[in-house]
Formats: sequence, C-alpha cells, structure tokens
Amino acid sequence: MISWLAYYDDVIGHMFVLMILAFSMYVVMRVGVFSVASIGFWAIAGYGAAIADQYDVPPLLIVGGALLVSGVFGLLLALLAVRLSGLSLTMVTIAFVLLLQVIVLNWEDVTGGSLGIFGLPVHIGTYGLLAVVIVVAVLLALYERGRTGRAQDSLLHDEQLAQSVGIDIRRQRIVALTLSALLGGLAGCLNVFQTGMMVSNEVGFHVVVDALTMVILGGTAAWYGPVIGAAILAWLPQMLSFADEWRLAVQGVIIVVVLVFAPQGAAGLIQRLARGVAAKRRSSLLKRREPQDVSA
Amino acid sequence: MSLLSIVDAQVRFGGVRAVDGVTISLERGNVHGLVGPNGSGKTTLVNAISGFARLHDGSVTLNDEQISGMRPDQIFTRGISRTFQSIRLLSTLTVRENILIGTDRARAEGDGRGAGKLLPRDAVNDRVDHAVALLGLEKFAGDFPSQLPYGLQRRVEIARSVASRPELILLDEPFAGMSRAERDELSDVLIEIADDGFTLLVIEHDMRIIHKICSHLFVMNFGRCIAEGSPRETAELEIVQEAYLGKQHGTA
Amino acid sequence: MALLEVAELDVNYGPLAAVRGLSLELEESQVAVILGTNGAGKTTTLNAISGAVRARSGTVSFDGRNVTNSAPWKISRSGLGHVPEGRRIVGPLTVEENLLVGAYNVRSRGRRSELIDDVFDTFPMLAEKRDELGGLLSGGQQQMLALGRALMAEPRALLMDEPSMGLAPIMVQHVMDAVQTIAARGIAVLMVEQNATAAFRVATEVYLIEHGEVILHGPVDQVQNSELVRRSFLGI
Amino acid sequence: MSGYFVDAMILGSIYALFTVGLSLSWGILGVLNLAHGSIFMAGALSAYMITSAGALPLAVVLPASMLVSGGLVVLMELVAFRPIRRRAANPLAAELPMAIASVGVSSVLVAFANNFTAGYSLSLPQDMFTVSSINILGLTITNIGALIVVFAIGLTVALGLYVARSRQGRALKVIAQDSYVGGLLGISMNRLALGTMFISGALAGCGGVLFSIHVNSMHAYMGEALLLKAFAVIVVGGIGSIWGAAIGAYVLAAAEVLAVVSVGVGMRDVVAFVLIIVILLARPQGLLSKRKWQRS
Amino acid sequence: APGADGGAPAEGASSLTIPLVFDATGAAGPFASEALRGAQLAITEVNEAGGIDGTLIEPVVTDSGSDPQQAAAAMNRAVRDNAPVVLYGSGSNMALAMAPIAQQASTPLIAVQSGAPGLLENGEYVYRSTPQQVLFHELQAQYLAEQGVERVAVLYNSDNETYNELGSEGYAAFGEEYGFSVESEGIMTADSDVSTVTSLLLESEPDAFVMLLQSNNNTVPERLRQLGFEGIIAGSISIGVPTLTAMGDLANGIVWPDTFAYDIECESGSAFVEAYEAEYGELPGSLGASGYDGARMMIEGMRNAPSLDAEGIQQGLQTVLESGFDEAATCEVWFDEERNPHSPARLLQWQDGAFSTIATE
Ligand SMILES: Nc1ncnc2c1ncn2[C@@H]1O[C@H](COP(=O)(O)OP(=O)(O)OP(=O)(O)O)[C@@H](O)[C@H]1O
Ligand SMILES: Nc1ncnc2c1ncn2[C@@H]1O[C@H](COP(=O)(O)OP(=O)(O)OP(=O)(O)O)[C@@H](O)[C@H]1O
Ligand SMILES: CC(C)C[C@H](N)C(=O)O
Ligand SMILES: [Mg+2]
Ligand SMILES: [Mg+2]
Repeated sequence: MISWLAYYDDVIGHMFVLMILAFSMYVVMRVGVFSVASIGFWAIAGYGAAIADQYDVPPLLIVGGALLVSGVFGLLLALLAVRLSGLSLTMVTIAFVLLLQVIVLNWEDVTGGSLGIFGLPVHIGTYGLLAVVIVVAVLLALYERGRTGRAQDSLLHDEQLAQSVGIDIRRQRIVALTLSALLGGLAGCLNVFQTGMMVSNEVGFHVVVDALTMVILGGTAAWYGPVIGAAILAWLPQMLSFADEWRLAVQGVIIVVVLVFAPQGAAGLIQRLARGVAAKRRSSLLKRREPQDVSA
Repeated sequence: MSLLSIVDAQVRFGGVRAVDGVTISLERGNVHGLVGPNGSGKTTLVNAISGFARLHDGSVTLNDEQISGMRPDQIFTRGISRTFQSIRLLSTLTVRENILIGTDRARAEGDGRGAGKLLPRDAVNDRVDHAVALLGLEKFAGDFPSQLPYGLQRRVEIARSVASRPELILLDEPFAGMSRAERDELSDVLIEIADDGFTLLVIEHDMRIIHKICSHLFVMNFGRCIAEGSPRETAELEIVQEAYLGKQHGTA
Repeated sequence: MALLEVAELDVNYGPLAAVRGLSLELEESQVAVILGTNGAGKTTTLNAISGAVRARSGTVSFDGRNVTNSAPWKISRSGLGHVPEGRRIVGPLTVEENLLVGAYNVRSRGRRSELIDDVFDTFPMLAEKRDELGGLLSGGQQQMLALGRALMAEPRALLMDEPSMGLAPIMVQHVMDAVQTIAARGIAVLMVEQNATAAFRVATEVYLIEHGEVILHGPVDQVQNSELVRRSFLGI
Repeated sequence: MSGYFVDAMILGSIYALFTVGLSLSWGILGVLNLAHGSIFMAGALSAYMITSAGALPLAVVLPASMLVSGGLVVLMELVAFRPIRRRAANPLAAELPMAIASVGVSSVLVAFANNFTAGYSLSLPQDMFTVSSINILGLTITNIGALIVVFAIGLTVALGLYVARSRQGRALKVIAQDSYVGGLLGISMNRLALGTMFISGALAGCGGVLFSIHVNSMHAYMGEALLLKAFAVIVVGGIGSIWGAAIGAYVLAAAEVLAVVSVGVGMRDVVAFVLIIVILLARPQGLLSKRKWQRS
Repeated sequence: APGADGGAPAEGASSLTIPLVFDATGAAGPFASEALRGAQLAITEVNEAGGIDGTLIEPVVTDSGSDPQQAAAAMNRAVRDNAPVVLYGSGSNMALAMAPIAQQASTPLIAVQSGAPGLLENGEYVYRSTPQQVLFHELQAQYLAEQGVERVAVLYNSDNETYNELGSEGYAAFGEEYGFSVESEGIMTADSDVSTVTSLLLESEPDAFVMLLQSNNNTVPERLRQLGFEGIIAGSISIGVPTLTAMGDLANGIVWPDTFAYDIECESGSAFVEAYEAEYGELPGSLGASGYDGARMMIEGMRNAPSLDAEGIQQGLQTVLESGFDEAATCEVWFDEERNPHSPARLLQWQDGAFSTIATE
C-alpha cells in the first residue's frame, strides 16, 4: 500500500490539483453559470507562479499573489460578463481562454512560448495537496448546506423563481464567478508547485474540455461530484495504458457509456438513488390514505 | 394609510397596453380580488407590483416607499411575495425544500426596509412547518414535485409564498385545477391567513370563491381597472356582467 | 363498437399504482367528463390513453384497433387529439405557427388555412395575436390556443385535460359551447374537468374516479343526484 | 487584391458548410456536437477509403461520403444522444452531457483515423477530380473553389428554406422545446431527430471532401481547428439560425483574411476570439437575435 | 509491487528493464511512433546478438501523449524504479520537462530529436542523439544560393520549437551569409487553411519557398501551384516519403535536407534499412533512423559502462561523447564541445516517385 502510494505519488498529487480545478468549475456551474473562465485563471496563475518562481519569490507569497490577481481579475470579468446568460457566457469565456493561448504562444520572452517554463522547484507534495483539497471541500460542503444550497438550485433551474424569493441573482453570480476565479487560480498555482513546470499544453480548448468532462462526469448536484469527476479523469489514462494507441478511443467510449447511464453525473446518480428511497417511503404512506380523507 | 398604492401604472409590450393607467390601493389585512377577462392585464399587474414587469409610467408604493423600479428580489425583501400562474417548482428539491426557499431570504420582522437580518434557522423551520400544515402537505413534504398531481403542486406553490409571512401576498389563480371541495378548503386557509393580519391580492375566475373570501374586488378590462368595490355590488354592474361574467351568469 | 375503449387499465409510477383497473367507453358525438380530486389519476388516465405514459396492463383501443402503449405520435395520427394539462404551448413559435404544427399531419396547405380560419372564428382573441409568440400570451389566451391547436388536427376523438382552467367565466361558457358544436360534428370528447357545473351542461356521461379507480359511472342526470358528486363537485 | 476576395469567399464557404449543420443540431436538438470536426474529417477519410478501392468520379464519391458521415452522426444519435436525452431530467440538463459524450465519440473517430493514416497527411487521388483554374466574372478561381462556393450557398439556402417553411421545420422547433407535446401532436421526435442529425453530418462530410480536394490533404485532426472557428461563426449569427450561421461564416472569413493581410498572420486566430467577445458583450443574442418568448 | 510498467525484471537477473518514453499519441505522435519502431529494432538486434555482456535489454514503453506533464510523470516513475537510463523521443517540450528530473536524480536521459536549444543545459546527465535540424539546413541554404535564388519565403510552425527557431532566426542568418533576402511567416501546426498566408508570402515574389512544417506539407505545394508559383520548393525532414508519394506530380522538384534516406551508402546504414524493412514491411524514414540511432547511442553507452546502473551508464555515455559511434543508421555520429551530435548530411530531391541526392556536406 505504502509503496503503491509512493509509486503513484504524482498521479495522486495531480488528481488533487484537478479536484481543485473541478471545484472551480463546479462553483459556477452549480448556480447555472456556464463559465469556463476557470481555465483562464488556471493559466494566468500558473504562468504567474512559474515566472515568479524563476525569481525565487517565496512560495507563500506566490500563492497570495495568485489569489489576489485571480480574485481581482475574476471580479472584473464577473462584472463584465454577469449580464450574459447561458451559452453566451460559455462562448465568451472559451474565447478568453483561447485568446490567452495565443498570448502565451506568442509572448515567448515571458512565457517560454510553445515550450513553456521548466525546471522549477517542487513546493508541495501529495499530503499538502490533500490538505488543501480537504479544506476546500469542507468549506464548499458547509457553504452549500441548507439555505445556500437551495438558492443555488433555484439559480440553476429557474432564475425568475429565484428572484421572486428574494435572491439577488446578479450578486450571487458575481460571487460565484469570483470564487471560481480564486479556486482556478489556486489550482493553477498548485499545479506549477507540484510539477515544477508550466507549459503551453495547460491552456487551450482541450483543457476546457477536460475540465468540463470532470464536472459533467462527476455531476453538479453536490460538492462530491467534482471530486469523483477529477478522480476519474486523473486515473483513466493510467488504467488504460494497456490500450496503447487506442487509449483515447477507449477513454472516449467509457465517457460515453458513463454519460448514457448517468447523464447527471455520479453525484446525480447518487442523489437519484437516495430519491428512489424517498419515493418508496412515500408510496406506502399514500396507500394508507382513506377515501374520505381526500374528499373532506 | 394604505399598504400598497398603485398610481397610474402603465405597462406596454410593443403596441399592447397590458396595463393602461391603473390606480388602486390595497388596505392592510384585507383580501382583495382581481378579476377580468383573459388577457385583461391581471398577471401583468401582479408582475408590475413584484418587479417582473417594468412600469412605463406611474408608480407603486409600499408603506410610503416607492418600490417600482426595484428588482424583484428587493421587492421580496420589503415584504411582498407572489405565486406564478404557471406552476414553478424546483424538480431537484423536495416539497419541503421548495417551501423553504421561499423563507430562506425572509428578514426578521420590525424593519421593513429590507435591511434586517435573515431569519434564524429555527424561525424559518417553524414558519415552514406551519405553512406545510396549513396547506395539508405534511404527507408529501419529502416528495419531489414531479410526483405530485397538479392540484397539490399548486398548494406547494402557495405554501412557498405564504411561509415567508410577507406583508402582502399576491396569488395568481391559486384555485386553478382544484375541485369544488378543495377550493372550499383552500379558501378557508386564505381567510385564516388574512385573519392573521396579512394582506392578500388574489386573481381568480371563480366568482363563488371571490364572494366568499374577498372584501374588496377590482375588475380589469383592456388593461384598465373598470370597477371596484364590494364584490356583490361590483359583480352586479352591467359593464362587469358583459365583459366578464356572461349573460346567464348573474348569480353564483 | 365504441370509438374509444379502455379496459382494465393499470398505470404505475414506480411502486405507486396511479390508475387501477379503469375501464371506459366513448361513442362518436359523445361527451364524457371525468371528475376526481387532486391526485385521483385523471391526468394519468388521459396520458395512458394517448401513449404518453406506459400502461402496465389493460388495453386501449381506438377505432377498433389496439393502440395500447403505441408511440404517442402514432396514436395522435390515428385521430386522437389531446389538450394537455397545463397548456404546454410552444413558447418560441407564433400563435399561427403553434396552430400550424397542430395540423402537422394535415398535408394540404389549403385545408390548413381553412382550419386556421375556423379556429380564429371560434377564438377571435387569437386572431388578434396571430403573430405574437405563444409564450407571451396570457394564461387564458394560451388555454384557447391549446384547444385550437388540438382542433387543427381534425381529430375524431379529443381528450381535454381541464379545458376551463384559467378561463374567465364568459370564456368557459364559450368553450363549452364549442365542445357541444364539435361533438355535434361527430367528434367524441373525453374531458377532465373541475368545473362540474359547466361540464354537466354539455356532457352525457360522467366517470368519477378516486385513487385511480372508477367509483361511480353513469349518465349525467343520474350522477348529478349522487350525494358524493353533489357535495364534492357541485356544492349543492 | 481580388485574389484575397476569392480566398475569403472560399474560406467563408467552407466555414458555412461546416457550421450550418452544427448550428442546426445545436439550435434545434440541443446537441452541441463537438465531434463535428471529426465528422468533417470522416467524410474526407471515407472518400479516401472509397477511392482506394477503385477510381471513381467525384459525383459518386461525394454522395457516398456524405452518406457515411451522415450515417455516423445518426449512429451517434442512436447510441449516445438519444439515450442521454431520454434519461436526463429535462432537455436543458441533457445539453452538456451530450456535448461531452460527443467529445468521447470524437476521440474514437480520431483514433481510428490516426491509426488508419499512421498519422500522415494523405491526398485524395487526382483522377477523382482534376483541379484547374477557371475565370468567372474576371476572378480567377479553381474549379474546386467554385464548387465549394456553389455547394455552400446552395445547400445553405435549401436548408434555410426547409427549416423556415416546411412542416418538418416547424415540427423541429416543437420537439426542441417540448417532446411531450410533439408526441401529442403526431410528431415523431425520434425520426425527425435522426433526419436532422443526418443532414448535419452529411453537410459536414460534404465540406470535408471538398476541402480535402481544395487543399490536397486530409489528416486525422483536420476538423479540430474548424470547430473553434465555428463557435465564432455561430456566435456572430446566433445559435440555431441557419441564415445567421451563413452570414457569420462569411463575416469571419473576411475578417480573417483582412487581418492576415493588414496586420499579420499571428492576428488571424485572435480575430475569431476577439469577434466572439466583442459581439457578445455588445449584443448578447448575436447579430441576428431571436425574440424573447418567456414571461413571468 | 508497482504495477505492470516497471519494477523487478521478469526473467531472472540477466535482463535489464529500460523505460522508453515516446510521444506515441498526440501532436508529436506521427513522428515519435516511427522513431519508436527504430529504437525497438536496435534493441531487438542487440538482444538477439546476446545482449550486453549477456544482459538482455527489456524495453518498457510509455506513451507521453505529447504532454509534458505526462512525460515528466513517466520520468519520475522511471527514477523511482531505479531505471539505469531512459530513452525518449521526440518532442522538445517533453524532453525539457523530463530533463531536470533526470539531472536531479542522476539518471541519464537520451533524447531523440528534441531540437530545443536549451535542452543540454540541464546538465551532464541529459543527452541528445540526433543532430539539430539547423545543423543541416545550412546545406539547403547553400543550395538555394547556388541556384541563384535572391528572395526566399519561409513558412514555419511557430508552435514547434525547432521550426520556430529555424524559421524566425535560422534562415534569416543563412540569408545574410549566402546573400538572399528572407520573408517569413509562422503558423500553428493545427492551422488547416494556408491559402491566405501563402498568397501573402508570394507578394514578395520569392524564387524559393521553404516549408518548415509538421503538417500542411502537401497543402502548401497545392496552393503554390494554384497561385502559379514556379520557383524552388524546399522542405524539411518532416515531409517524409509517404506524403511525397501521395502528392504525385505536385511533389516533383521538392528538395529537403536530411541525415538519412533509405538509399544510404554505408554498411551500418544499409543494414538498418534491410532490417527495418524485414521487421516492419516498409522502408524506414528519417525518424525511424533517429530512433534507431538514439537506441544505438544508449547501447554504446552500456557497452562502455563499468556497471549497468545509472552511474555506470553515465560514465559509458561520457565515453561515447568523446568517441562518437558508428554502427548508426546515419552511418556515423560524433559530438561537438557542446555535446551536440552531428552526422553527415545531404540534400535530397524528389522526382517522379523517387528521390535522389543532389548535394552532400
Ligand atoms: N411579455 C409580454 N410580451 C408581450 N405581450 C405580453 C407580455 N406579457 C403580457 N402580454 C400581453 O398583455 C396582455 C395581458 O396579459 P396578462 O397575462 O396580464 O393577462 P391576464 O389578465 O393575466 O389574463 P389571463 O386571465 O388569461 O391570465 C395579453 O394580451 C398578453 O398577451
Ligand atoms: N411522474 C410521476 N411520478 C410519480 N408519481 C406521479 C407522477 N405523476 C403523477 N403521479 C402520482 O400519480 C397520482 C395521480 O396523478 P394525476 O396527475 O393523474 O392526478 P390528477 O387526477 O390529474 O390530479 P389533478 O387534479 O391534481 O391534476 C398522484 O398520486 C400523483 O402523485
Ligand atoms: C519535425 C519533428 C521531428 C521535429 C521535432 N519535434 C523536434 O522538436 O525536433
Ligand atoms: Mg394571468
Ligand atoms: Mg391532472
């Protein structure tokens, strides 16, 4: 067990980083905002951290800076984008990510262009990352319990209803977008700290797709959705290494199969099962109702 | 002093004057009826009060504070809640949770300016339990809305609005889809709520119910308020009979 | 043989039996009304007849053919119209387009415009709103549109789920008159209705259902005198 | 200068052939088919496979390839989209899972193509279609270029009229909104959805074959860059609008050619992404916006 | 315990597990998978000849997916498995991600291709086995000058470090040296529409058009023909015989510089071609030769190693740096002071379905 853990240390560490990225996507998706700006902040913070690291800035200062920058930019983006709804927002944020990619590739002196920045010190290990994931997950789980969770549900499914029960949808969205930016930045920074590099592969459409895949496979029904999604995405390539050049194909098939059987993702499936239990309890109640009970 | 005053309200959609210069006021503790032919602007008036439709002209004042121009959530915070003519429940939440979201953002009483603190959790739960019991939904509290028949979904919708204990409750055809016995049952509930000091504005086509629960009736046609007064007197008016009730329908 | 025959129909939602052993018959030109409290299984019955929910057992035959659990679109094409609960207007289509899709299986362009004119004659308010988007109509206007849309298919039998819901009294009368007119043309009508007073003016048969079972069935004048119906549905 | 005009016309026509089908399935069935690029590629690849069995003229190969690519999308509808749609809570909730599932399918197609071509670029045989230059209205254009323009305009107009005027076109809009009502009105959701998906795939396949003749090359990833461009095209035109997609295609092509010529090649990709951001922030509904149909 | 892809040797003490990390899939896939075949061939050959003093090499292949992070993870795993040496091919990005790990763990890493300039600066445990392309493109520049070319257009992939360097700086320098002017434009590998940029480059009326591209090597000539270009079309090693064959007439006259071609005239080279064809049923291309030479370099290092562990092989490889090695697909490989490899280069030209050598170094 110990040797297994040590052996797959980097996969496990990467999985934790992905979980934070998935959380970042999740907090906006949860309130019906289909933004993929997380990837943008992941990239901005990642390059920021890598560049600062080259100048031996203390790691904690880098994290602080990454959070500050993504928070501020996140807020600005949120104020700009909050009036867009649904897929328009998705498109704008995809364009934001792709634009960043063009910048990264062309601004070679700073970003290392298509190559990237390599050979940075590794600042955080698997246990450190685990601790961060636990803290974020607990905070999210607490945050979405009760009142806030219900508000998120109403934002996700019916804006007008949300407004009619006193929810300021604009404010909620700005909060969610900013929070998402913070988490995206944190994830990007930790990614560099864990791997010791930042490369242009980490920004672009396929990262958007990967991140979406995590959130959709895991589901947006509850905080454990992204945890499951990130775990799947981190381990699939490992488990499928036997398939050689067909690996991506096999991975594709697995994703399709999972989605066909659980279109709401793993978390949705879990909730559905719980719901099935609730329904069973109810039907026994109904049968016991006497006729005069109803017509009274 | 009236609880709510609407002065010369106008709502237009392109060329359609859905609400066309309505001036009415609602008195505290009363149940007000709002009737009128289909498309006469009743729902739009409720939308205008609750902030879902923009006024082109005129104003809405609640407790001397102008609320027209505010967002729906701000208006809710000031003590107005509403139901929708077409049912709006969240399929991912249970019946009880659907009712809870109506009260989650309710403010502690005594402030009225919308700046009060959110209600403590216990108080929220008490109010919701009360509303659940009032509308006879105890047995369905753990169900999901899609599993309920239409009539019960309506009750959940009403419970959500009532549970937050707002000063003014706007109900858009709450009796739709209910049988006569069920209507009677629900009308007793509404009377009880009014007796507790709440103010209601109820859109309804069933004149029998209107007569039973309302102390004051507004009649709309073509976006205007064409008559108001006690239900009995108002319903007798020829203009109301012609536009709304039809010839044979003199009495209930 | 009756135009629409339902025999021993059972419908379940998971473990819940929503309709149990329900049978009914409907002849051409006949108007039958289903009464029942909330949750009795009225909507479920209509949905099972038009194929929108699966029957667990029992048969539905229409025009002598067994259509139990056929696809809804097939049943609809065989001449059974359905005005659904809650109107279900297609929001982004205009009033006119909503009516035209009602006539999806009427191939002749000329016939379609005749049918539209008929609907506009019956509901002049819709003619005024011809180019308005369906989603923007008022509740009652949508109810008229839902009715008109079903008529566009030239059905031979029509299921109506609470057609008077959201209609002003004057419109309720108007709709019931319209029901009478179409029944006179030979169309069979099965309607679920809470406004029993209005429905009884045009109906010939009544089915009272409770907990998914028919507990009372008979011609209107008989059923009218039943204590249960008087108390719960007529308030006499 | 007229050379650049011809370039823009051809490029715009390729964008149009690609995007119109994508916009159709997305706007009407809510299927954002991220495998559309792979379907485009599959059209070209199938043309290659067909002609490698024996010399055939384009008039035979093109319809055959369209059949293949259309058939592939029909297959996707059957094994992935339909089951997901059926299991999802509501049409909106199915959109993202279907999009992610299409990514899965796409990786299967790409893996197949990649293994088939061993990663190389292939060329379609010259004897299938001989490219030569012709002169139309004083413009020099290759015959394949002219063919692309004619097909793009012809097919777009035909499809646009079909959706706007035919009874099936109206029915499509019903099932997009409410499949329950569609059934009650005698509309077969499944059949129409299959038809729509087939058309969308066949159009992509047509584009793929013509494009690979035009550039004398086809390879496994040939559709990927187009997919991102298609987002911009759809944003410009408004989701689901056939005319919008066509207009957006030519607008983007013209803007790109202009950017390359006047600013520089590096600016080319920036154009698409900046266009998305600017247009959506200025006009969230796209240039040809639809009327709002929801009220409270 | 750790999984199937590493750990204890499978067949007794006489075999040595060596990780081969290759970009089998992803952007670099087409190049690296051919290189991998070449590397595997060299290993099979040495095993069949009895291994290295009786020790067989047991290669374990890992796919980097052309992703630097995955490549780094594979390198980490190799270090944990105490791999004595790691062979990698072919993208620069991945090599750069692996190099610091190799250096820090004192595990020799031999990179095939990976032409990025900074790679060897990571330290003495990082090796490159194939010459950087800039070293033999000079031959092509010379040829262009001899043909009297005055204006050269260069279209390059700016997202591949090798071509980016060569396209944005290399050819400009050649131009100064050999007296031609250079116009260049960079595009992405994934760009599939090259029509406008080609027209743009032709506005300067060049006499030669150089393609430094990983893809589009067949679309650009088609476009050039459409535009009526009649000058010299020059390419690079990534054109490859299969693409040229598929292009038909269009490919006639195209030139490109290389260190290998299957008509290579030395004993080790033709032996390689023969063995490769026997093994895989097709003639090897430039990348297959690169992979073969990478594995050859590793094997030479092992032969010269005092012990078959990382430290020993490192010493062996240091010897190889000084002596170079022959038995290579590219005939011979030698190293300069910067530890960069060199092989004899030549310029090839395609005509009617076959190539011929038109110049040598
Ligand atoms: N958002 C809108 N856009 C366009 N027209 C609208 C809009 N909202 C309402 N209308 C129109 O305004 C008029 C009034 O509608 P409203 O919904 O207020 O009527 P209502 O009195 O509630 O009718 P009903 O009893 O049928 O519900 C109708 O003609 C309706 O079509
Ligand atoms: N989708 C569903 N899932 C589970 N149970 C359902 C579902 N739809 C209806 N039911 C249950 O089936 C029973 C019958 O419902 P139905 O909608 O047919 O009643 P109804 O007679 O039409 O009532 P109403 O007058 O309120 O419309 C009810 O107990 C209801 O809770
Ligand atoms: C064309 C490729 C073989 C070039 C290689 N990727 C390098 O970086 O050197
Ligand atoms: Mg209304
Ligand atoms: Mg019902």
